[in-house]
Amino acid sequence: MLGSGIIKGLAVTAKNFLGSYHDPARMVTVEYPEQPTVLPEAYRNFPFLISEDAADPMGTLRCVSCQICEKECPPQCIVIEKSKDKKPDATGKPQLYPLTFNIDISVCMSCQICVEVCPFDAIKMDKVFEVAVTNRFDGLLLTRDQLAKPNSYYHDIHPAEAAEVDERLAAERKAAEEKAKAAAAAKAAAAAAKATPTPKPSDGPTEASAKGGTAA
Amino acid sequence: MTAALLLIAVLMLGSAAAAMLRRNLIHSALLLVASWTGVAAFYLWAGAEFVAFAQILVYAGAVSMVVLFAVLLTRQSREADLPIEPATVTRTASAFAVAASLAAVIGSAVATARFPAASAEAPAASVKQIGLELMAEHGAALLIVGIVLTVALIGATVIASNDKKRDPEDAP
Amino acid sequence: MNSPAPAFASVPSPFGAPSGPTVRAVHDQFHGDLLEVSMGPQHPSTHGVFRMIASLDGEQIVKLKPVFGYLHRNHEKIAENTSYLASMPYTDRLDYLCSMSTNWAYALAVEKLLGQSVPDRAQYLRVILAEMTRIVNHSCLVGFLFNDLGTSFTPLLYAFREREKFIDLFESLSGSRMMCNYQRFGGCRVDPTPEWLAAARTLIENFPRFLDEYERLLTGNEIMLARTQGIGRLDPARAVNAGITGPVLRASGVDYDIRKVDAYGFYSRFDFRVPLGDHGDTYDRYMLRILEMRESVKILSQAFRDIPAGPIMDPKAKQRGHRPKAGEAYARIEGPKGELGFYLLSDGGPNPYRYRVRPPSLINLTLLEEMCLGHTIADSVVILGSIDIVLGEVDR
Amino acid sequence: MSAAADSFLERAPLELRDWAVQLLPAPLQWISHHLITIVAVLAVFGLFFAFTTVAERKLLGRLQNRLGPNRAGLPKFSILPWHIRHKLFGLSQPFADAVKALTKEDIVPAAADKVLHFLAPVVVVGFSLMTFAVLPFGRNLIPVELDAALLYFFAAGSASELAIFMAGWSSRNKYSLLAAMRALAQLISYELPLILSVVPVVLVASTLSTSAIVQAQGAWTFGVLPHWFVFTPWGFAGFIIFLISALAESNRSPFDLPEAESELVAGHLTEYSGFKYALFFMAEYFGLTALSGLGVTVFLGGWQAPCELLYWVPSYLWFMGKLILMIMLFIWVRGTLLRLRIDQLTRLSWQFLVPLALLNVGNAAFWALTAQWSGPLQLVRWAVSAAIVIVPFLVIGRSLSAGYAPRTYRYAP
Repeated sequence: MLGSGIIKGLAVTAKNFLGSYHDPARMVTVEYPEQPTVLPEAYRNFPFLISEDAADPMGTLRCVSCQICEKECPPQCIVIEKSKDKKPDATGKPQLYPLTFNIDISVCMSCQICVEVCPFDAIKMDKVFEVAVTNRFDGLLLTRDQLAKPNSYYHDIHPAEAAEVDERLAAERKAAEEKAKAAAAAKAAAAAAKATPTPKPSDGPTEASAKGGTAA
Repeated sequence: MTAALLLIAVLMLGSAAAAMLRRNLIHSALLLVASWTGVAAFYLWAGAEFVAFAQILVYAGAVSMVVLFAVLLTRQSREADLPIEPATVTRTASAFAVAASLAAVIGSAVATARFPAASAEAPAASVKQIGLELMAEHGAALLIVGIVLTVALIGATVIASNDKKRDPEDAP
Repeated sequence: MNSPAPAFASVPSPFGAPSGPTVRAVHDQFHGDLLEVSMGPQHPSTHGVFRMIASLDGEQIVKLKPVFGYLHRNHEKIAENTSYLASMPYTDRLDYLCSMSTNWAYALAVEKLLGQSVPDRAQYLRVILAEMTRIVNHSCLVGFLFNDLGTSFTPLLYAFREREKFIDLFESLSGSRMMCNYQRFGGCRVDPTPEWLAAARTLIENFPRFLDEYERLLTGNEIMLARTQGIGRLDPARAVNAGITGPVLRASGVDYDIRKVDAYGFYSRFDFRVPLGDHGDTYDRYMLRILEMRESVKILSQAFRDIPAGPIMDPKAKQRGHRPKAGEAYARIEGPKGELGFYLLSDGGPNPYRYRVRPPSLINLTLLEEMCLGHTIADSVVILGSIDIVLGEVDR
Repeated sequence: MSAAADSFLERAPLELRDWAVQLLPAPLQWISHHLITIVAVLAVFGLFFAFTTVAERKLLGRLQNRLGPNRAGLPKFSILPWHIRHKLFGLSQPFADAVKALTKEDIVPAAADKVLHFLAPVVVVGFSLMTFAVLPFGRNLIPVELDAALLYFFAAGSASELAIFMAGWSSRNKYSLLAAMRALAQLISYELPLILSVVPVVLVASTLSTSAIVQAQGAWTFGVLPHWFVFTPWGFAGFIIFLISALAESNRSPFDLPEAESELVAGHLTEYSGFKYALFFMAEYFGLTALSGLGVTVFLGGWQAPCELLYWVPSYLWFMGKLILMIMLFIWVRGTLLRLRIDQLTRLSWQFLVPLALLNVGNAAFWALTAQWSGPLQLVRWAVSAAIVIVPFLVIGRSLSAGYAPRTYRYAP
């Protein structure tokens, strides 16, 4: 009968009209400023640098400025300048640190390849998406101190991922300490052996522990 | 009441004259519509509501559309303008002669006719009476007018339809 | 209009002399002044920055010239100056509605170049995500098509409401709604959690309910039938000659689905059917998309049922600094819009020597004029909508 | 005139007017009598227009599972204590729109024909407002008691075509001219079924005056079933044809071709902005309200109560209730149906609506002639009348939708 399709269509919109009052699957609008939007844990926006403790963010940056992320970043929006001197990192091994670490977030497309390729878990993806600024040039060029955020903040935004990363780092540090202890014990034993018999030129286990952190 | 009559007359004749003088065709067509509404206002003044609304519905609604469509669809391309020769003595003389004779005929008709007193109260004809009047005495006239209009309508569609053959179906 | 068995030789190739009447001939014949209307790049109904210059005789289109290139971002030249891994996020921006399947096509091409194997669980994940992208893309298209037909956004908002549920799954898996950057050479980047798989399975189970409601709203609608049946008819032989692929080709009745032809990935393990149209008009193209969505739901339910455990990334796969040996590779998948292919020519260096994308949207666009000739402007907008182009892919 | 309906609320508006009129000296009374009516109608239907726009956006929103406008709150300087936070559920949206429309810059294109460009909105709003003069809002709440009221209504309504042409032509814009021609084709081809769908009512009620038509629908059978014309076979068919034509006359949903955004951007309104655009927008809504008011008066029993028990409710509330229902129906159709192409639209009118409307007039004539049949003959009368409506509908409907049917699809082997 001509018009039956139209009537069925009207019935569908009527059902949606009534559904929008009680059926949560239909009424999906979230009134944004008043009701916060719920972001999934894996959500990623612009990167940030992790520092071990919040008190002295610049001092305890995990980043050792190996510049792998600078090379691998597709739009080349990361600029790193190495430091001249070295500074002991969490495991006590002297490491370089970045004097300047700029990310131009107007160029960054938040593809998280820098997070993937970073061997030191120094850079992770943030969840802040309200980044509007009034000045386009230096407003969107985030420097090192704007990027650095404490590890506790990392636990807040990506709990599961942060826990897993910390586990891995703790395991590595324990391994490094055992190696250091074993090296120290071996050295002490060698020194003791050297003190009792005549001193013989033995190079023994050198002081250099495993090359910094985990190898690539 | 005559002040209203004067106003309506000025409106009607003024817009008709302006329609004739305007260079822009669309403006003159719209001024023509204004003069038709003037005629409708005159009917209202005379108390014949039915005819006034019919006048607006038919003229201001439909015939104006026909006029405007006609103006739009005729081609105003350059070569269509006919060259007008300069005015010669014979043509102006014959023009004046025709005008004079026409004025004479209308003048005599107006002079001899006996208009009933303008103040006589117009009969309060209700729509029902008009309907009955039309159907009873003037039924034949109504039917003839109906037939003529239908013939005209069908003729127009036939003429318009064989225009179709002029532009063949060009889609491959 | 449906020509009998398509004899390919006899059919005039679309790239020869234009078969339609030239504008000059038409003008002289009618002495009518053709109204040249440009539906410009910022026209509300063209999908993105696409321009159609139509010469109109009254309401009928006599000549239609598509103009594109407004969104050209030099994608292929950039890819030739960055490493293989670094151009993976750029493939999200090609067809920004289906980033997961575009990533897969690029990963497939590089894996063919590297000779890289992919574990089973990753293959299943890739099929799942590609079919979910097909549903997302088709619901987008169907929504936009009806937006051009004139309903004030109602079907579009219903389709987007369902699409949002899929895109939330993409976001909780890969981190971003549309720019997923999820596939890597040798597998996937993130292993979905059991909760994610459960949520996806429930979503797939009640997706057909939405499709039935959608069809009740629109498929029987008399105005919809009148506006789309018999509009923009595409002859199968001409479609094959013009290299058109995907639902537009299958709507004309040509049985060509790369998931069946190449059986790439694990598609051979799933049984699904390929719907075909008979008339090749806009209505067929619309119905094809609805039926393909139903087939995708079938594939997804099978995939969720028997997805194996195991690694999602080949352990021996390198993470970065890929240097495939000199050679070339061409990999293609059945993207929602048609055959999406990546051709890579490597000279052994870290960057590809030549990087070429086969964009189905652009190639499906070549016969737009032929489909629109003889129809009105209102139809040309609907025909463009039914071809489903995304300007990111057309202009690259 | 059922005497029982003289409750205070019923007579209140008239009492008010008469009290105000006799305050003034004698010569002014005639003028002030009509002036008050005009001001009342303008105020009521001005507000009605304002809240129809909000209702349309909120209803469309709910049809599409989203919220309508709910942000426009009270103006900042209002004295109410809680004015800052309260959002008034979007009810102050129309005033915000009005302020926006007024403050927007009014651009007149250089090549435009200034006089016509300015005159078009004036004509369209003027004529669409004049149509309210003959609608009976309440028992004796009718602005002008005219003998040929219906003819007046259609005469005033038909002049809006002129305004659309003036708007399209004076904008000197390719799109506007194309859209103006399409709008005119649509309006002309739908004016005929609109008038023809009302002719059966005039034939049965044998009068052109709207208040008499509403009187004719006064009685109820068994106290519950009202004698509205819509509950007769020819009345229902006439109502459906009236609805479709009213949709087309006011350029709404399935027929909003002139403003078809997807093709001709904003049709003949492309070159209008600021207050002139708001005037066109307002005129469209006034036209819609007037047409649905006429539909309520002619088919749905104007201000008559649906059943005898509710006669004490003031009559103008019934009229307003039915008017709101009609407008919600228009909004509901706008949220659902697709747009017709110009040739399908005119074909629907000339090949489907006009023949059915003519048959409907014949049907009403049969109904009027067989008025005295009683008992079993009454059933025969209803059956024949229903047949005259349904059989041609099926026959012409099949020929109209020949060749269009949902298809079944084969799958690759």
